[in-house]
Amino acid sequence: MNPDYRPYHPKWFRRRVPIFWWLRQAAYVKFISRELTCLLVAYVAILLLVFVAAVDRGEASYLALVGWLSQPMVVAFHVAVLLGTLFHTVTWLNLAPMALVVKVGGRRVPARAILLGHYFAWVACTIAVAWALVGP
Amino acid sequence: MSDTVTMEVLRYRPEEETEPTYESFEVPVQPEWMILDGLNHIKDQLDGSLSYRWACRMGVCGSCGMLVNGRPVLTCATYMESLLPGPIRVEPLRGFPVIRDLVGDITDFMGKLAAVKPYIVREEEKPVEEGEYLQTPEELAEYKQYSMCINCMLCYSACPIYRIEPDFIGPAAIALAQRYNLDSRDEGAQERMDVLSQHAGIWGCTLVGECSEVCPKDVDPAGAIQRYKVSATVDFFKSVLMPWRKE
Amino acid sequence: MDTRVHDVLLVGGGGAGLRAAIAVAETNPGLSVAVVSKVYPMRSHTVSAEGGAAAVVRDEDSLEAHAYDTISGGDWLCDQDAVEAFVREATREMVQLEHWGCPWSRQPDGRIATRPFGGMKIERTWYAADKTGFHMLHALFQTTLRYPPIKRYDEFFVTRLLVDDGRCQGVVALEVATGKVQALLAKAVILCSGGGGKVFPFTTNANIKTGDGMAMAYQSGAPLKDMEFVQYHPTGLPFTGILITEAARAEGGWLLNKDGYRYLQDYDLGTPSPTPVKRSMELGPRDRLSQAFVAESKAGRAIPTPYGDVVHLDVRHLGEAVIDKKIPFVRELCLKYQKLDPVKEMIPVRPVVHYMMGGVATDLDGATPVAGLFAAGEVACVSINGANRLGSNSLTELLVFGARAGRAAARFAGAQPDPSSALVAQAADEERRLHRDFLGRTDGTERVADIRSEMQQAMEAGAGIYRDEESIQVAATKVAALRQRFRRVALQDSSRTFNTELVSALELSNLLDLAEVILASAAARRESRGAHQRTDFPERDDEGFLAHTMARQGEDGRPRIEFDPVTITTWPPGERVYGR
Amino acid sequence: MRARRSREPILWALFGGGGMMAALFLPVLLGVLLVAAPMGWIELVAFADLQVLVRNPLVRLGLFGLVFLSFFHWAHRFRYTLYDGLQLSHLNELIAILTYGVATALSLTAGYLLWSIG
Ligand SMILES: Cc1cc2nc3c(=O)[nH]c(=O)nc-3n(C[C@H](O)[C@H](O)[C@H](O)COP(=O)(O)OP(=O)(O)OC[C@H]3O[C@@H](n4cnc5c(N)ncnc54)[C@H](O)[C@@H]3O)c2cc1C
Ligand code: SF4
Ligand code: F3S
Ligand code: FES
Repeated sequence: MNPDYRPYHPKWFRRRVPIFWWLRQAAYVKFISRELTCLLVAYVAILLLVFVAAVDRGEASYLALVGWLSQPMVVAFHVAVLLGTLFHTVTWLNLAPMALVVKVGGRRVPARAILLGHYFAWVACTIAVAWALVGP
Repeated sequence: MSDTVTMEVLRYRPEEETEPTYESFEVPVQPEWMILDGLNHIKDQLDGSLSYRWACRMGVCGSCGMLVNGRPVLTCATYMESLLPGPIRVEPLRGFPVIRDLVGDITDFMGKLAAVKPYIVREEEKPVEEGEYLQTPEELAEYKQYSMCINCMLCYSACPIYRIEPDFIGPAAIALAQRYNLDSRDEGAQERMDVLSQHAGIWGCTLVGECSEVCPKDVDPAGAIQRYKVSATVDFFKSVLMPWRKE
Repeated sequence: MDTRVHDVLLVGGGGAGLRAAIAVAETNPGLSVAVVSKVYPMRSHTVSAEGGAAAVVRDEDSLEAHAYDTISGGDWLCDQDAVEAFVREATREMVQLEHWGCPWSRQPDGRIATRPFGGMKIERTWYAADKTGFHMLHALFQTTLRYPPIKRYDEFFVTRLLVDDGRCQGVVALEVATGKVQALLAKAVILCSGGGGKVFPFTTNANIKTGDGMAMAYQSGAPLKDMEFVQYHPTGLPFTGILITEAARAEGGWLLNKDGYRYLQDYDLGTPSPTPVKRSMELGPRDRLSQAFVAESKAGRAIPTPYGDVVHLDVRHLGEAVIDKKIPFVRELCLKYQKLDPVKEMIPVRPVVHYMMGGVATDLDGATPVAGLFAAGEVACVSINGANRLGSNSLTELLVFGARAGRAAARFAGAQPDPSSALVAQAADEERRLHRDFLGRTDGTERVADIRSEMQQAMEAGAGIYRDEESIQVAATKVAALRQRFRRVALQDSSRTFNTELVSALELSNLLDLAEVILASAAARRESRGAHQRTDFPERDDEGFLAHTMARQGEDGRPRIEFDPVTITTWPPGERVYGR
Repeated sequence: MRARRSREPILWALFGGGGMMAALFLPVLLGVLLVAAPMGWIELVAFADLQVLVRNPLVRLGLFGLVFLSFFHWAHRFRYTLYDGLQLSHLNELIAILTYGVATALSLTAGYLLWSIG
């Protein structure tokens, strides 16, 4: 017998959500990883500022930074960060068409076309920036 | 192909137990059988006291949603064969208090449906004698997808946010609001905005996206929510930048 | 005993119930309305209706044509005054539903689109792709949320009507979730509880269609009318009985026997042409198509399967684009439930029990002979369907007569005194009965599922598409024996909380009543008409049987059958001609 | 009069803008400037040119936009991750103040830094 039960009075059972619910299912793990890329985004933004400041101060401080950047541990870490930001980019661009409804001549542009447009923009930005930094 | 499969069914009998348990049944498998046919076999042949909901057995009434092997599905539209060799675990939908066995309490969901004013709102109604409102097939296509929801609540069960924040108005209700917002006959978008632009409205959703993955009718509630976020934001900036604009 | 009082109470939250609820709220906003339903309203079986709903909108159409198609389709057993009221108000009701948001399919200019349906001279079936009932029900349900006076009792199973002093004044209902029995009192009760296809084993009907309302009305002294007329739909999927809508044929689908031959041409249903011709071939009426199937099957020209003989419904020539646009649900259902794609393969189909033309006898306002008791929808028989319902008339019927019953009940309730307190005692008796006969008993031996399936088999064998004196009597004997066995039914579930076995037992009891009435009515009608085909009386007999059967429960609990005249206003009985 | 609006649309717009900017630009900047070049896998433009580039007001403005939005992208996502992932919704206000506060502080610092170079 359930001591808490009284006739005609519901005794619903509620399951608790486990604190690590996001580890329970592949889709949720992917979700939480995607969300956590925000940490990398902030980190890279800070690093960029440090880089700019170093360049501004002159070649010596720039070389010092490059020295730090090329230490094996740091490189390994940054390669991992790079993969993380790529994950951010891919998940972000994949979801972008969901919210966008673009109409041309009264017809809704198919989601695939919008998706392709986004990837095209990404490639274009990447080439433009790389070109500016590396030179022709 | 094996002839039988073990179904592990969640049992909860509130008069007798404080916690749910699992009970195993050996159920024959036939090529045409859905999970629901398996449950019906249990109820008719093995244990008449098993409780669950079903009605249409054709995927349209929305009553037979359960968690099968951890995934929310319509049991009348999921072949047993696809889950062999088993065991097949059947539980009530996550996110709803369990009344008994496989039956959840959906009062909260019903309240949320009503909260978004899911009906045509107009300043002036056209008299019926004057005939129908004209609506072109393109205008119909605008909202059609969101009108296909069968209220099966699989999306609520898949959405972790709903479980964590029970106030979250949730995927199907928001899709339903969009269904009316996008209907050319409706003028109620502003009224619905008041409910939806709360934190418990659209902003609670962090785009986990599982709601759309499990939806059996391709309603794409995640898309509906994202679209709503965009229009709410555009609307917001318009009213800030152009406060004189008539609403 | 927990008692609630309302002005108007609806039993059933399907299309008819919700339409009626809105009608009450609009007629008199001061009344309190309650919708009691054993499932949440949007689970009601109206949700499954696919093809469409008929109402005159096209310029070339006329009320007269709609009435004539209906009456000839019903083999002249329709009450013509009811049909006239029906066709007159149909369009208004459908436009009203459009204003309430139903997403009807449209023509390019934005007006309502229509499609032809079986037995129609002119196309007048409005549709929302092929989920018409689904969209209608959801539009209605969502619209009721606009009306604060409409209160709902969801998942409350009504076990009996409360009649005192010759007047129906409420119901007793079991709250399924808690097991609590309640008296719900009201000045007027409208039954909108749908049909009872579950009397038969193989049906398009949902599990919840157990004829509760018909049985309860019958137990309370209201007569059941024309119960021998059970419609078989010619195209159901084998095994599941899932309906492949008539729209598949309306859009141009063909019925083929095992030789790939359009066999309907051999049954006086016209000559084949590549595109659909109204009132001809595949667009003939349902009774004739189902009967043609039986003949083909007998002649060995059907295709045998483990679930009985089938023929093929071929829509491949329509092409993927038309299928996806006009009958997407057909494709979805075939893919999901038959593992085949109708774009590439033929669909196996066989006739399946679909609809009950008969029901609680009512007048044009839904009033039954029991004061204060109204009925509308499939549970009722205002007699617009006669001996065979025309496809797509039923959804419209829900609206027209749901609204009429709602208005009439609102007017009736406004003039009544409060329900009498004597009823609470009746309700307490009912609670004791449930305990004595089901929950609390320990000496039972019979199982609900066994009795149910034996009853269904008996009905199929005895009162299927074709019947005769002997088959009916065999079935009647069997049903009587099952009734005895039901007295010894044992539940394995003694819980009060969401006891679905208790609900099934109560439903089974109602089904047994229905089975008895169907058999008794079928035995009494010694002629063949529409869906009632007696091999021992193969002709229609207007002399003897241009009349409605009326079944009332006798003192001994068994049905007594009387005949009531058919109302003929304009259209004298004629020959049913299709394809010519 | 419309009911009081939440601040969410602004925050969401910032989050969305940041997510998009980060998606488009961060991988290449990180890859080229902070990984490939220091390792000598590729050769950057001459240092003097690099300095001219970062001192260009338009570049600085663009960079500010990028980092500012990225910070708010972080703040918004992190805030939700904290209270959904760790079920801290009762600390909503506190978490919001912390995350957007940090983002604001970082943005101000970035603004000052980018303003003062050159
Ligand atoms: C597969 C299918 C397709 C169809 N397609 C078409 C079509 O294309 N066109 C057409 O015109 N018709 C069609 N029909 C017929 C039509 O759908 C039905 O006749 C109609 O929907 C019946 O509606 P209703 O409101 O009377 O009952 P239902 O929708 O069946 O509702 C009955 C209500 O009563 C409640 N109820 C029943 N018993 C009790 C009880 N004991 N206690 C409490 N509540 C109770 C139920 O919960 C439910 O809410 C179709 C039918 C089927 C089965
Ligand atoms: S949106 Fe999809 S999953 Fe959610 S209730 Fe509706 S049909 Fe079910
Ligand atoms: S799963 Fe939940 S968080 Fe949003 S996208 Fe769907 S509602
Ligand atoms: S039983 Fe209706 S959706 Fe499964």
